[in-house]
Amino acid sequence: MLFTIFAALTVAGAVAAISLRNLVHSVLSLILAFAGLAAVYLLLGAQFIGFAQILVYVGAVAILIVFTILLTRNDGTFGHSSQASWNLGALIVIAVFGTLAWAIHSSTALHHAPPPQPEATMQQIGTALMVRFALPLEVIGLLLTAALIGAATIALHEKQERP
Amino acid sequence: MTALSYNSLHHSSPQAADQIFVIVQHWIVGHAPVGLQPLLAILLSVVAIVGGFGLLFAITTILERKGLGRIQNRYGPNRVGFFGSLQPIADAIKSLTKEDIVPQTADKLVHLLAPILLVLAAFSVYAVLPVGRNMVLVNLDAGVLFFFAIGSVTEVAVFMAGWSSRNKYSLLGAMRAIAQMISYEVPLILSSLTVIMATGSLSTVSIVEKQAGYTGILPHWFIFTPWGFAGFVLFMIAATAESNRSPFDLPEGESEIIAGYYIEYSGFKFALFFLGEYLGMFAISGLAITLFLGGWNAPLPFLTWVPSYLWFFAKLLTLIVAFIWVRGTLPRLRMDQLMNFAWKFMLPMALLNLITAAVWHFMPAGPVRWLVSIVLVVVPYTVLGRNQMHKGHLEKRVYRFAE
Amino acid sequence: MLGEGIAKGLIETARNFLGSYVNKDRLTTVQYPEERLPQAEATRDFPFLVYDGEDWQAGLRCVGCQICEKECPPKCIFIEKSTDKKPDAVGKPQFYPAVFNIDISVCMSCQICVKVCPFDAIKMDTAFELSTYDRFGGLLWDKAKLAKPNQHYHEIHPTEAAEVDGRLADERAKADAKAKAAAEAKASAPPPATPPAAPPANSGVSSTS
Amino acid sequence: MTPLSSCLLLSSLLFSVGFAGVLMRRNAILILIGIELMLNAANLNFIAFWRYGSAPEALTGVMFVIFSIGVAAAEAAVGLALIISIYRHRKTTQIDRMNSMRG
Repeated sequence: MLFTIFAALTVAGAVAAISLRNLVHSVLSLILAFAGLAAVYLLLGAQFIGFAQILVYVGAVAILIVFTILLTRNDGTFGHSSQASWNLGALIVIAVFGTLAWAIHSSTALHHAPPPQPEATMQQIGTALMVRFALPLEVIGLLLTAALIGAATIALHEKQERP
Repeated sequence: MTALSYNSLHHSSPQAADQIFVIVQHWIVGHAPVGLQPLLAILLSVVAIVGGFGLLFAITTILERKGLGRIQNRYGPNRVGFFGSLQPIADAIKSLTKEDIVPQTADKLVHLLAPILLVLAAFSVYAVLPVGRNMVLVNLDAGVLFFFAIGSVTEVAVFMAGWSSRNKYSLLGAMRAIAQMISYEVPLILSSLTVIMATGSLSTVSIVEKQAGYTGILPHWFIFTPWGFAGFVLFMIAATAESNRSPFDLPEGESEIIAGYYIEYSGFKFALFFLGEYLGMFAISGLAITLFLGGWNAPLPFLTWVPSYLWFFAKLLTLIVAFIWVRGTLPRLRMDQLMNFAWKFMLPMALLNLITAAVWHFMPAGPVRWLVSIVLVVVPYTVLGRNQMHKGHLEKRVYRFAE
Repeated sequence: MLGEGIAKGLIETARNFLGSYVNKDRLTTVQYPEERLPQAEATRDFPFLVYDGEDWQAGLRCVGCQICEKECPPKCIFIEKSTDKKPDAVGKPQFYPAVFNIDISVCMSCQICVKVCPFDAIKMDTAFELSTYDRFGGLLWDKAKLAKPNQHYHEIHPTEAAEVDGRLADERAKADAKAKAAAEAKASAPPPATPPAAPPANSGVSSTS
Repeated sequence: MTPLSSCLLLSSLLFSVGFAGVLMRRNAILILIGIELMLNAANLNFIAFWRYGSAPEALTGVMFVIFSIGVAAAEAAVGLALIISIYRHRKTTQIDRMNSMRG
């Protein structure tokens, strides 16, 4: 029941995000989709992921996109492609979704009884991050630092004054 | 998963005063049919939170206006009721009966949703705030993370308000507010990380429980350690910026951009923004109390008979008074000063404070540990502070566009 | 050291806060509707029309010359001249304003109308609590509302009013003497042209300030 | 329909929507939004398989999503910085107008 509501919310937000004309409306719908997805994560018992989803996607990524939209003024043309490529795109998307749905529907591996709710306490996640996944954690830290510095350098670059 | 464990109904008389609200809740819930009991319990807690903190909001507005008045040698409101004590009611009636104006070119739906989202987010964070022993709506395993996650939704609400108004001042205010909130969220989270490191838990309740107990008469609060004190100060500075209060009230800056992102709001929606802002301030003060000031614990061992929720609210009021005092004292910062302060002082201090906390954690207890920790806090403070003072004040400000 | 100034400031505000409870001299606020500060004699707010004697319509000094209407910077005065004449303060037959309206909500209290008035007919009042429920009609004052007796002028600006009265009395005496001389001359000689009404050129009311 | 397959259906729907965004819109920001949606669909798959999978105590799915969120944040930051940088030079965010190599 709850899952259906949140799933509908997520899909509605996603569809609105890619189809609305106003970019800011798109981002606001995207936030709705992210929040719905976070709720789905919470339903699935992944508390940490749910809150991290809100913190990172709603609080950071969406805000970042908003800033970008405001820094790059819309130049009047709406982002829809021509009719022909639109039709082609729709065809491809429907094909992809059909394949995925058919695969999910026909798979026999998925039809076993759901196991009991697994535990993912903060303690376990912390221990796993610090012991088993210590190296990936360091790598992701390095990646984030590099991305931060890189993004700052790219975006800070001031256009040279032409004499 | 309410923390109001249904089996802890055995209590002696001093505990009865402490647990009075829990007992009353159990008594009320006990009359409901079994299937509805958890729902009713949550509903009652929500009503208590909304009512209690709504009342605190009313008290704070009058306290703030009176206090600021006295700081500036004025009387403050003194007309409605006894010494102006009924002023909040008059204000409420006024803002509820005012005309609701929506600009013609505004994005009506977003304009409407922004204050609602802000207040919802502001109220949601109280779910993990323990206001007393066994008095928390949900004892989440990731409580502190929940707090920060929901707190970041405020930024979205602020942006919605500023953008949908179609007013350059409101957009400017929103951009300022978001830039400020993001910049100060980093030191805010980093300074609370020290406590999470020390307790090994993200649950607000267990963080408070870890701070119970006394050495002599000194309580085991984290503020009474060098890293805890530094962390508390950093946290409160960042909290002031997060809740857009003076001296970090640039987003509102009434002398430059009139009221920032809520310039186009009137009547009830404006009141909602006002409410949301104060609720955010209470919530973040509550988190500071939870993390550093021992939550509901009594400050002295012989005062433990006083009910725990009274201690929480006493500490909350103290912090509110401190907020008002600072607001009455300091002028507003400039945007470049604000950002410099966040990235060149707060961030390095918070990072170094993490190291201090780690050093404290791994050194054996004793005076050496105290000495090393204090040095680790004071030396960077002096160096960074000197840097701020000289770089911030003596450099001539370069205007890029106003030549 | 960073934070030193903040600490000093906090101490100062705390001193203010506590001091305001101990020392009542710190609180300079006047509790306005109950307590009022005395008004200075040169206080000016909005114009009114002076009349002499008992009947305001007969005693109105204004002759409807429309100088103030033309000079008023925010254009808040509206005058319609009468078609007939009535004797003025000096006793000479003059026009009078059939309509004299001032939109108080537009008036900016500049006192230019008073300065340019050659007949001392318009002066500044000191009443300032003029709020009404109707901001369009309620603050558009007509002749009847604007007319106030000379005694009122004496009450609010005694020095200035005395000076104006003295000057008017002088003029009246001068006019009387002239009229008498003219009458005598008329008795002995063919009638000359009517003497021009001596305008009290630049009769400043600001001399009292 | 089992809970796992409904989760997977939701995730494939989300993926398709994101894919449609990438294919059908020309605005660089919207394409980035589509990519984010596709990444989120993948994350949902990981969580679903962790929840209903065979060895949930290993926390592999959760860990993968944590790192994926980190990578996504980095990707968004760099991508948006690139968009801003391109906008400075070409005054557009439409992908098909970014067709020359000269800056």
